Amino acid sequence: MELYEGACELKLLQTLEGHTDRVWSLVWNPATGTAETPLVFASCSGDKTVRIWEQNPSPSSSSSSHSSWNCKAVLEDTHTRTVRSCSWSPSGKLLAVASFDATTSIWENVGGDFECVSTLEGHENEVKSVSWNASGTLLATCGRDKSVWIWEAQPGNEFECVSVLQGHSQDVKMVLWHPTLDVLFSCSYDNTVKVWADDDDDWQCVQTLGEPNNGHSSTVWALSFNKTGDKMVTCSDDLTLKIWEMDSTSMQSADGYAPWRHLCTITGYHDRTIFSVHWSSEGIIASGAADDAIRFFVEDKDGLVDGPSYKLLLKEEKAHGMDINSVQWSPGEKRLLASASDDGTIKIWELASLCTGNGY
Amino acid sequence: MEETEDMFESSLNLEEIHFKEGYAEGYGHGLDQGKEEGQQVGLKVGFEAGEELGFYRGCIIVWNSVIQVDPTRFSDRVQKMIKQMDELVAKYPVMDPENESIQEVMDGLRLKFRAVCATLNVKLEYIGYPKTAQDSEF
Amino acid sequence: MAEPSQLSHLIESFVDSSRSPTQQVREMQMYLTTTDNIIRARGILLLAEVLTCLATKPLDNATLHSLIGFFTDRLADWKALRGALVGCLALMRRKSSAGVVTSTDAKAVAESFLQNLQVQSLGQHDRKLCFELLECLLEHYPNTVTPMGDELIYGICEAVDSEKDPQCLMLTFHIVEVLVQLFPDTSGPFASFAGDLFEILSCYFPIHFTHPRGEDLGIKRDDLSRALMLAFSSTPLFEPFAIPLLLEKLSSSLPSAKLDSLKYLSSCTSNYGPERMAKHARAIWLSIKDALYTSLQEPTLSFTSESLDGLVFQENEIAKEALTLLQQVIMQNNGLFLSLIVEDEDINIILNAVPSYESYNDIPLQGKLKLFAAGCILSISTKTSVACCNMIFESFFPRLMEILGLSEKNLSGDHSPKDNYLISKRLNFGALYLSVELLAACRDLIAGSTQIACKSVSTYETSYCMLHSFSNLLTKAFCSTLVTSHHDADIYFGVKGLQILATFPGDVSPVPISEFENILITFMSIITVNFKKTLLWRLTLKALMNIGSFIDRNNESEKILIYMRIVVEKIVSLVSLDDVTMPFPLKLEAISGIGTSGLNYMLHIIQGFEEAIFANLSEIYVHGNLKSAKITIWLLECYSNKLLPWIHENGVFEEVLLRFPINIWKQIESCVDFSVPEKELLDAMMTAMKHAVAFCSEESQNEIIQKAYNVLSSSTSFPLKESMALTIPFQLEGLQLTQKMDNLSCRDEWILSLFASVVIAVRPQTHIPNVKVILNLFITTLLKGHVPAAQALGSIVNKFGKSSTGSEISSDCTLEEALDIIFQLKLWTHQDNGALLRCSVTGSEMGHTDLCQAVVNNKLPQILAITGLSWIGKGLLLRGHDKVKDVTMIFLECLLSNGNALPLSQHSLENSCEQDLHASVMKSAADAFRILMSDSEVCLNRKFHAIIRPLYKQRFFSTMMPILRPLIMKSDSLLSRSMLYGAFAHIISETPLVAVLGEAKKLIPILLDCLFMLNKDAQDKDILYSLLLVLSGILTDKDGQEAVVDNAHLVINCLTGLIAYPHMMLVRETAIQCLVAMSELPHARIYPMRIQVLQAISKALDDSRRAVRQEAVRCRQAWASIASRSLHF
Amino acid sequence: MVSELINANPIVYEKKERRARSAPIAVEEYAVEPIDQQEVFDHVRDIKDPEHPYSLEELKVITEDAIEVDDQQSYVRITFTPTVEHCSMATIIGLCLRVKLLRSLPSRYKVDIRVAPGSHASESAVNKQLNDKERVAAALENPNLVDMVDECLAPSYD
Repeated sequence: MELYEGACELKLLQTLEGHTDRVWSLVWNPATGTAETPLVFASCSGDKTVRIWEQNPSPSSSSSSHSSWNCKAVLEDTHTRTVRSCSWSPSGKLLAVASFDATTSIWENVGGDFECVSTLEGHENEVKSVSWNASGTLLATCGRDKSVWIWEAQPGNEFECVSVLQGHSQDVKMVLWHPTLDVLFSCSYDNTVKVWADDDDDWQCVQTLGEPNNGHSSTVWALSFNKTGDKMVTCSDDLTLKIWEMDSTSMQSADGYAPWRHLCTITGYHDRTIFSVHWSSEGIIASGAADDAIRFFVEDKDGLVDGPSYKLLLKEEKAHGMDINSVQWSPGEKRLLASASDDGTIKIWELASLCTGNGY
Repeated sequence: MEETEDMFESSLNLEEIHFKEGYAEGYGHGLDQGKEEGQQVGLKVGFEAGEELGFYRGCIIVWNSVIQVDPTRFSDRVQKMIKQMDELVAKYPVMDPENESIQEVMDGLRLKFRAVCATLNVKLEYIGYPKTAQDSEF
Repeated sequence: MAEPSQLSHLIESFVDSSRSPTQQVREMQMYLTTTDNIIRARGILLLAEVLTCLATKPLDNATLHSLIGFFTDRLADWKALRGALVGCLALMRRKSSAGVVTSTDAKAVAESFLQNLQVQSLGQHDRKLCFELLECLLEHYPNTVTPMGDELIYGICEAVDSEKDPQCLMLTFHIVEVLVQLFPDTSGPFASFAGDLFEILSCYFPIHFTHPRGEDLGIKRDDLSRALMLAFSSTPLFEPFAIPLLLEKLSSSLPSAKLDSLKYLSSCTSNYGPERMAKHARAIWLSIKDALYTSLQEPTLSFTSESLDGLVFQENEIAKEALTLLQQVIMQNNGLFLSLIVEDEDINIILNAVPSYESYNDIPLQGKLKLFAAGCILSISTKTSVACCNMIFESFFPRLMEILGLSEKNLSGDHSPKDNYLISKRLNFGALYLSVELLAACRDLIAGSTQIACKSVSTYETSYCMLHSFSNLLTKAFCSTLVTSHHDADIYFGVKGLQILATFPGDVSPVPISEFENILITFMSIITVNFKKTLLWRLTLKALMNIGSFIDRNNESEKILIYMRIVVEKIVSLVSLDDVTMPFPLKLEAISGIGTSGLNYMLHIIQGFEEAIFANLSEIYVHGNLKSAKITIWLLECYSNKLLPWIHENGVFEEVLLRFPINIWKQIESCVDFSVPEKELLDAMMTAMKHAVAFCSEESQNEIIQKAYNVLSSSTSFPLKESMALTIPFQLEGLQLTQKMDNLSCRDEWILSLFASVVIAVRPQTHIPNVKVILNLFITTLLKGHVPAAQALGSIVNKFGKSSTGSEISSDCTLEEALDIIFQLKLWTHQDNGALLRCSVTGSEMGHTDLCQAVVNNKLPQILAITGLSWIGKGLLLRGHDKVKDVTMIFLECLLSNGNALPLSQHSLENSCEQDLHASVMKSAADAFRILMSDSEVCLNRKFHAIIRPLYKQRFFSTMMPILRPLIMKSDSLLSRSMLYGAFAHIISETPLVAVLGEAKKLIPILLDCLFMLNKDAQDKDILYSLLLVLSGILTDKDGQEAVVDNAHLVINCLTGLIAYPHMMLVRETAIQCLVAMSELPHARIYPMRIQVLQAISKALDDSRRAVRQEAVRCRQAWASIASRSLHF
Repeated sequence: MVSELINANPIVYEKKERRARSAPIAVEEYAVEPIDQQEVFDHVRDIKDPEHPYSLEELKVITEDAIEVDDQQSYVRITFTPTVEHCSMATIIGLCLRVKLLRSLPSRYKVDIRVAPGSHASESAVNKQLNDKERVAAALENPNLVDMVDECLAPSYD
């Protein structure tokens, strides 16, 4: 059943404190949230640490609103500067951590506690984002040195540099692998999103989504794919969200790469930089911005007359005391959202629909 | 008639003559100076390029000799990258400074070199390497 | 041989030994003659030192001769020079009584000195000795050395040349000074050397003192400068060299050089004499002018009443010196200089420029400066002498009058048409200013000359005649400006002009009495009418005051009479009821101003004042006219704050001081239906009474208090029979009393309050009649909540039985008895209504319900009793009496008494109100400590002759703390705990910081708890603040910080808590400042707290008040610097 | 670091003397004094220029009316004017401004900092960089920069 405006509310379940500086980003462990494994996510901060948070399984009732969260582990004394982002391997066993100290560390979950099993060096300075591909064989990093690096996991936590991609003209803010294909997306201070694909071990920029093709007019901070991976949303300093669509029809013969085209632009909602956007498995786009607000968008099925459009589902003013740096939907069936902010806190929200049953 | 013109010509064109002389003089002087400076610059740039190129060449030779001793020591990918570097070095138009491919080749080399180092986890760095990040930048 | 250290001992032994120096010499023979330089040097020095010590021991000529002979030729022995010099000095300086060196020997010394010593090649100390020796020779043996003539002078020149050391320089300058006096004649040997010698001196001018501050030579730049100046001006022979040099330096840009040059020039002028100076006259004049112009910046012309009698350029050194020099030179050669001035172009230019600018603001800055410079020059030269005065007047006065439009022809015949013309015309500022300057100068001259009793300025002097002829017009002119002009400058000088005209000394005043009257009249009309023009009004008042004090000083009886008639009378009449046009405060300002400008006036005014007060009073209680109440209050305040103190300072006028209180009493006595409800008025009256009484002598006080007592006993409802003096019957009386007291009539209250005031203000020696009764009266009344009674009690016990000599004076009751009475009352109160003694004796165990009821009903008197008791306690505390302990104990018991113990659970309503009452009792007990510790304005202070033992606060503090601390620790009831904290807070916040610092380590934890507790209730904000100030005092002190270190975390917790204190901005601000102070503690200690602090501060950054935010920013900076570089939190 | 001065001899302007605030006593205890233009100006006026011994105020890099404050919206915008067009110090100055305000303003505030339109060669680039909080954050972990900034923010001599 469809979600429609006013049909749902955002409930704050808990505010997590612990970081002593702004929280840059958080990421859910994809392998959790099932019946036997409680939800887990990692958050990283300007205090140079990563914190692992776990949901207390609440025996009383299934509703997560009663269950509380606490900090399982603190990953510290490895990075000497801000930890900017991290990424779980699909298995949920490994956590890759990118730091301003120019290194990327790999942590392995050994029976609950985490140990640093490898450190990737190569970037000249701040590493700003890291991402595992769907199969967990490839790891991508990017940073201020304008380069994107692709690493291949070797047995024994060895990592081999597959390729160093130069193409962006400014520092690269985020890298993200396509949910199914081995195609890498990077977005940058140079206002573009670049798409990288390889033909046998030789990685090339196969597409650049910039202003000419309805791209963003300022720094692109983040991007996210819908469940199936045929749509992508990007957010930017230009205060807009843009929806992109994989154009399977004009499939480029050779490497079976399908180009992306601009579908629509969600504009006029945010009045400061949008730092984070995340597309839920059920199609709700959450965005977090420097205006301290969290917003939710869903596709507007009625307005198909002139192409697909997206409408504001819900808006949470003053969700945090300061900028919101990251919003992430949890795995599992509950509509849980975690948000991280400059105010040093992480908040766990539940998007509850007022009407009976939940979408899909 | 002509004679009269003749006899005055020199005095009439006096300015022009002086201008020409001055110009020629200056031009010649500039030419020498320019050559001089150009040579200096050339020497400097050439030396730098050569030095960096040599550095990479050295690394490649060492790595290759390792591979000869133990072909399994490096992964195929690394070996491939070393090979690519080798080609790039060879490809570098040492004798043809005018060639516009110079920068491209050098960048490629640097990139590959860093990739190899990263993979081998060795902290090798060419000292003269132009760092992009100066202290007062961010 | 003796080490220098032992030398002194040796000397002692030598001196002690009665042996004659000859013997010593003989004994020391080998030391004095050995070839070992060191030993010889020490030997000789030893002998010399010995002789110095023996300065007073008589020596026969032979010995002296041989000794001086020895030292004289030792002068050649430069390895042993020190000893030789000291020796010579010792001998040369001997007093004639003990035998002195003969002139022949002195000559020998001088010769030896001149031929043997290369002074400048010696060390600083030796040089100093040399110069002392020279000085000594020149001063003690002038006749001996003078004949040496050239040789001597040359030698000295050589010796002093290029000396650098300040101490030596002082000597050399003096030497030169003395030397030149030996050769006065201008043709003598000295003349030839004058040039060289001056050259040596000249290089030191102007003194440039480069000596490092570090070593203090006890010599300042000024000393050197003065010494050099004396040397410069020591002989006219220097004139050809000195004057040009000085003039040159005068033109330098260096202020100090200018200043010195001017000073030197003055001194030289007087010493070189007129004929030598004459040729420099023009140059000097020019440079003086120059100095004046350049030194005058934008004149700080504040046209205020303060500056009315002050000069304009007071602060400008150079200008001052220049003018003194000018006066100097004019005095020396007035003909010459005056002609210079009179003919001077600049001055004439300035004068010619005057007409072109009408008002002050039109004149450009340069113009103003020149104008004022001219003003100064003219006034100085006028002041110099009568002759000058005349000359200046002749040459300038008419012109000025011309410009002012007061031309000669106006003088002839009637002015009536002219008057109008005058009034209408606006005076030219420049002319106004200059003529006022001239008038002032002339006035000063005359006044000065009359003071030295020579009537040099007689009525036929030109200046005098001019003034005389113009005085009338001038008066009119000035008066007219005052009314017409709106320019501050004009008004200022108008008033000043009139003031000057009015202050010519009577007998030789060119201003006829009639004008004097006119002036006063004009001023008075301004005072009474133009009070809206503030400046004019103030200036006028000031002028009137100056005139008043002037004629009072020179007791010009005639004018004083006029002044009395026109000014004082009028002023007094101002405060009479009818007139309401003029704002009353202004009236008071005027009246007190005039009053304080002369005794006669004051006495007169006081009289009028009192009449006014009484008139108003009766106005109130007869006609119930309440608007007079405000006026009366004003009058009373003015009376006690302005008039009384002045009277007191200027010789006590017993009768005056005495009159007021007595009259008050009389009046109250006289009218039976006296009823003035105004509380405020009563307070004012009490204050006045206290001050009046306090200033009185013992006798008058006795008189007053007797009178007061009579009124009290005769005409009140208070039954004051002797019989009551005993306690037991008093109980009954007391009970009746209490009934009566409930409806205390207004009159009785006045009488009681005023009586209390008298008691509060009297001296310890003053005898209070029938003390016991008074005590009882006060006690009972205080139980009805009459605070003055309590304060009076406090004063009584404070001053009791202390005569000026400190011995007990016989009174009908001793202190102990008095105290007994007081504390018996407690007993009595107890039986009457339970509570108090229960508190004071056996904590709280009031078993019976009915008793509790009684307690409930009688809580109020209990509170009042506590308040009263606290004033009594204060009295005791100040004089350092032990009984204060008992008092404080009672308070403490109250604080500890636990209201919950009352078994009234059945009817909870009463219980609850009982609770409140109980709480308020405890509150009052806590507040009692504030009364004990804090200084009071209304009683028990020095003004009211309280006996105050030094350091009593510290003492009380250190006795109370050991008692309080354990009590607080183990107190379990929250209520009494909080009350104890209150008491603690009051004590500690009134104790001098030094005392607290000593205890800081112990106090900090409890102090923090206290702050935490006070933090809860908004009502405690003031005490919270003062307590926080104590904490910040500790934190900003070095030792204090050490005391805090161990509790750093507690302090920070407390402070971070207070940052959010909602009720008082100052608290938040101070708390943050304290945190800044905390950031200076050892970082190891505070580092763990930094996050906590920074978080708290980041909230303070969003405080509603700016001041707090600013402190927060500072604090954040301080802590961020020790914290990590993180920008957040 | 730049070896030689970008602008060797800048024009130095008079300091605007501090307007006296009404004494806190005058204000009612619970009165609210909103953050205003002058207050923000007072925060930044004494920041020293990275390469001159003068304050930004003295160099007219900052003026009071170049500061927009909206206490309701918790918003501040500062527009500063580099001494010369190609001033490479512009970013440093901007950084100093940002840091000073981060340390002085309540956390609820949003701050925008920009160079005055037309006052700098690479205006938009500078503005973009100054308002990219990630790069600012990174900059403030760079010891050299932090020292430079603290130098400029050090309490001034007068």
